[in-house]
Amino acid sequence: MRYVFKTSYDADIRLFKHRAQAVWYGLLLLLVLATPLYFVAIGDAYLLGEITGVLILAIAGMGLMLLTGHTGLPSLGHATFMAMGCYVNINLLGAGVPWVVAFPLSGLIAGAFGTLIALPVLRLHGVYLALATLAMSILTSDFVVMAEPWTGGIAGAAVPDINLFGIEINRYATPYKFYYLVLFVAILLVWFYRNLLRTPTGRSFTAIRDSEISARAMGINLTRTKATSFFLSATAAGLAGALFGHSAGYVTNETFDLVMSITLLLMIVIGGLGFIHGAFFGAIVVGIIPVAIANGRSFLATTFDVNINVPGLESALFAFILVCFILFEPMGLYGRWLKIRTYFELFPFYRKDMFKRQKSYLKTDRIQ
Amino acid sequence: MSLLDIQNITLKFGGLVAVDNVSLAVEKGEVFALVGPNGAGKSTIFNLISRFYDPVAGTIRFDGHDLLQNAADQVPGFGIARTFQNIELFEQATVLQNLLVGRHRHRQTGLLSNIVFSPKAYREEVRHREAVEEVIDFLNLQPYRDKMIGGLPYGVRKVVELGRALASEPKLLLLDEPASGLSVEETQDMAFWIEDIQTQMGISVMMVEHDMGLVSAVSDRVMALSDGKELAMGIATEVQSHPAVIEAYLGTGEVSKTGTSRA
Amino acid sequence: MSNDSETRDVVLQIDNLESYYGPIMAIRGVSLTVREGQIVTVLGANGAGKTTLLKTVSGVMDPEKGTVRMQGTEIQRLDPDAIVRRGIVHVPEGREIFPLMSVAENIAMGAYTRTDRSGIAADEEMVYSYFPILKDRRAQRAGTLSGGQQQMLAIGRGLMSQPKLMLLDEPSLGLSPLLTHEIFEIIVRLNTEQKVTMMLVEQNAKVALDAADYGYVMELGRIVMDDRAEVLAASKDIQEFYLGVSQDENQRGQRRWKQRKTWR
Amino acid sequence: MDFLQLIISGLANGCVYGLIALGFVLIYKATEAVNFAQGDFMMLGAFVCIGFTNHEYMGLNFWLAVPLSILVMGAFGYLFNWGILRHMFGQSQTSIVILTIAMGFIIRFFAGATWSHEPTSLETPYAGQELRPGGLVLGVDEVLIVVVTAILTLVFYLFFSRTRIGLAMQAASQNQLAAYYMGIPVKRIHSLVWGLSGMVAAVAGVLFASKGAIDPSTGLLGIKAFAAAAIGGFGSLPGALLGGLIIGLVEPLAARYGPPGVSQIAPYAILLLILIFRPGGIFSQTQRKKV
Repeated sequence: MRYVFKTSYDADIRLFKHRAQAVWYGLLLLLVLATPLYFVAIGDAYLLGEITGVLILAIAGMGLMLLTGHTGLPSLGHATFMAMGCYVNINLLGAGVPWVVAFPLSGLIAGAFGTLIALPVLRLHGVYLALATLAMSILTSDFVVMAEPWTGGIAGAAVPDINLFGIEINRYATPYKFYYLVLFVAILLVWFYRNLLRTPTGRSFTAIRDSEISARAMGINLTRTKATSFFLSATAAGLAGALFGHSAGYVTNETFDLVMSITLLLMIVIGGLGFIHGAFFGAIVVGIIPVAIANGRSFLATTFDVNINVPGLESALFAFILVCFILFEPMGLYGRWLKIRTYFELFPFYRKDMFKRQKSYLKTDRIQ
Repeated sequence: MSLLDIQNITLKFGGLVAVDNVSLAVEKGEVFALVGPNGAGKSTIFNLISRFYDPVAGTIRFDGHDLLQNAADQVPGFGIARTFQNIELFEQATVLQNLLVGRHRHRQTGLLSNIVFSPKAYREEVRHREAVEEVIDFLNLQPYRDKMIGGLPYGVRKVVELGRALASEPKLLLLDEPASGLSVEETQDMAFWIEDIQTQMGISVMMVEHDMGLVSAVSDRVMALSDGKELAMGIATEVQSHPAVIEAYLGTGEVSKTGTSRA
Repeated sequence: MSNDSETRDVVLQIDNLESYYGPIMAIRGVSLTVREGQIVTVLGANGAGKTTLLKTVSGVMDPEKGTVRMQGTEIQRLDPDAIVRRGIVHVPEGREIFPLMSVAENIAMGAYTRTDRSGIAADEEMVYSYFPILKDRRAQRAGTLSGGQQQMLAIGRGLMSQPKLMLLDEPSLGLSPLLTHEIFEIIVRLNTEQKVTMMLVEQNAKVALDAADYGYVMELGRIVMDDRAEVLAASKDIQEFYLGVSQDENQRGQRRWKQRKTWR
Repeated sequence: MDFLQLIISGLANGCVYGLIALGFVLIYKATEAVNFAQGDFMMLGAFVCIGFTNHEYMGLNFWLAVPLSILVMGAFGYLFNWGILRHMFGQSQTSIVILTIAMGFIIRFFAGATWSHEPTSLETPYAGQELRPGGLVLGVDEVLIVVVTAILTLVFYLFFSRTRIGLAMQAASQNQLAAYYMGIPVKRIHSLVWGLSGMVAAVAGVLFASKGAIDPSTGLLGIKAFAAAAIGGFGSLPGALLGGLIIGLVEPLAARYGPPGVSQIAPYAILLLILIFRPGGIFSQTQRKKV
């Protein structure tokens, strides 16, 4: 067991609770920084590209986590904000704006767009908000087609390469540089996110999630705070969308569809709602399953000469795995991680039923 | 001038008159209690002050401000903090975090400095924590400081809610049934705290309470309401002995299995 | 351990019950007995585990260890609805009502397990006669009632199931002194007239001990004292900590130290 | 006349949306869960019936196949709740929503693997038959849809407002704990209502597939029905029908008279507008919390 003695206010405000924690996160940082070395050694960067993809998903996931996990506003339309970020980025780069300016700007414009979308629907709760954002997500593809001069419509648009102070970065030509770029953005956003949660802004988000009435009675302006959360969330999604564009190289009206929005929500629930870690755990699962399925299939094909080719099998298998995750780990992967950690911290006093859930009962959402 | 001045306030729900032409004033530094039968409109008056409801007639002035001109989330800014009858805490947060939200009205940093955690944000954070730790000390909440609200017993939650209101350093504290569900021992603690809040912190208190022991122990003036109307007004003993109050609210005699009164 | 006549009139027998809220042990080996026709009260400070005890009996929480027997048959770990059908009704504290249904529909739901229409109608009238305000608000959505009225509704609804054993959790919570008095009169009347056995958890120890036959005192998840209600009411500890007898009416200037509890 | 014809086919379409929405609302009203797979339930119901009655499959008599498929889908709904959802009792709605989304994928795969991905029509004895009251041409299939939808909505409306078990379902959705305290077997009631909504889905599927062709991706129609339920006000049965009709009518009218592409957008634009101006839908069921 570990006891943390707090001797100053800093102890509560600091990023890490104790030195061991800081050491662990330091090691993690070293690991992710050193990961490309392995791929350089084996001379195949394919998997590194997948890892970069996971990081991009995690960036979008953090955006959605802030809105859904910390402010309590579900959204089934985050792919729309990703699309916004992606297309703004393409157009700015096309207009000759340097990447260092275009990239943040694409996030901010997606954020502003998110706020604009959010303001009329902020009175909605739960299912209704989910539905309104769902409608938005469905309409996105139509709007992308309508805005053909900027988006390329059905034919699609190519995404220019990144030119960062003269360094050319392309997902395929320079996978390592692209990885480090995405990693940098992800780490920066994690830092911003952590800062937010330890300051008044973040607390006002969670206050709204837990009790709107109380939040108002404490002087929190619901509309402004929710709009802020929407803004930050859409900004992160927009940045992820811009990176996604660079990663895909080519985007059409079907790239940012409803399935992507749904996947994002699935991701943060599986990862663990209400934890920054959850966005990463979820992204890892969502990123790994398709790779695993594809590998499994080619393994079957090469080893046993069994060719499984049923349309829809991937998504069905994917869905089945998700069902298992939700059934067996309702608190998300981060919840499982916390249990494992507690087991070791309390050893040997851990009780088998310690995390057995007491029966729980729901009350209506219709009282708001 | 009174700190809180309510004149001829009336509220209707559909055809039902919940508050009927009530006037009252809370002076600086006093403890003012509202008593009365269930459904008399006591909590409704609190909700009117908090601007959760719009009155159909009347005025509410606080410390020189016309509250009716302001939205619910602006009310705390003037220095009014409140608790709720059925406890409205932030369940997924710790006691400390709940109290820190109480500091929201003293927030001075913006979004940007929060995100990058600027030195200014850091200094503000330390100030908030100092204020909150004082409240934790005052209410003996140290054992629960880092506990999640979800797992705390009812009595502790009541105290946390009081703490959250205090953390905002209000001029007027609205307490909705502070002693309901508390044991005799805890009610006594509550009485002492209310006394200290009044005398040491100089905060005026307005409370709704059924425990006449607590009401008479701490309040300077008591108003009895029934059916949304004023029934009696005065010091605790006067109101308690008012025949209409006894009839509508207090009742007489006691229950026992033998049917005889043991009063 | 005891002879036949002693066990025969036992309605509820709890042995060595342990319940957890996640990692926290909320009740630690509680044993108690409720006999037919009794009003048994459980006193204790907040967080002592009284509500957990009632929830474990009514099946909305599962115990980790121990047994709960209703007239001899074990009922722990049954689903709550099965326990209601065995004649135990739990009247919860606070606002466990159906907020979007009318008051009348809420009361009708109380009789869900019954099928005798005339009996139900008669009991509805009984509830309305006990709580006239509910009759006035019959068509109103229950969620729009005031806190105290919701409490009345919860109690009235509990009466509708014609239970053998009623578990009452803080019936006086948020009620005016007059209404508290009336509720306890109703409880005693139900007990004597309808022969409903009662297990009662209450902060207001004074009314609870006045109404009860037997009392248990819980502290930190354990039973620390039990005796006939009169004996408990006369005990010095109970007077000091639960009845507040040693305090006079005006607490201003009262001493601010606390006496030690003898069972600690 | 042309306009009237348009209206009538719109009504029939709207009723299909309404029927799927009815399934949503049943489940929402009794469990507060949202079944994102309701459209896939409908699709599955249609294929089950096709499997029973079409000549290339079992070739059973249509009037035997319909009740059989309704029974099969009822059992499917019941077992889905019993086998999967019951283990998530008391968990947040978000988890349940996600579970049903995932179920949708699995059902689509299963249907495609079992019955092919080709659009298939249900072979009905009344295929191609028409009624001609006063110059109008009405397909029997369309009339049947309208009649069945109206009857089902009425029946379920009465069921929820008049019967003991219907009230108990509403009670269970509003406060599970209190429902248990009343002795209401909440879990069994959940299974029951999932069974019911499976049956409604089968009816919707049969009617839909008898009017036109169906393929596994038709289940995505559920999203439009979802919009219908929200327009009417989630939790209101007449609202589900009304919402379905609104969408059903707007689509052909927008396609006929509006600029291209608008008919695709129209249902969701209406949904957004309704939610902005009346956040709980037309027959709003929401209520402000009292403190």
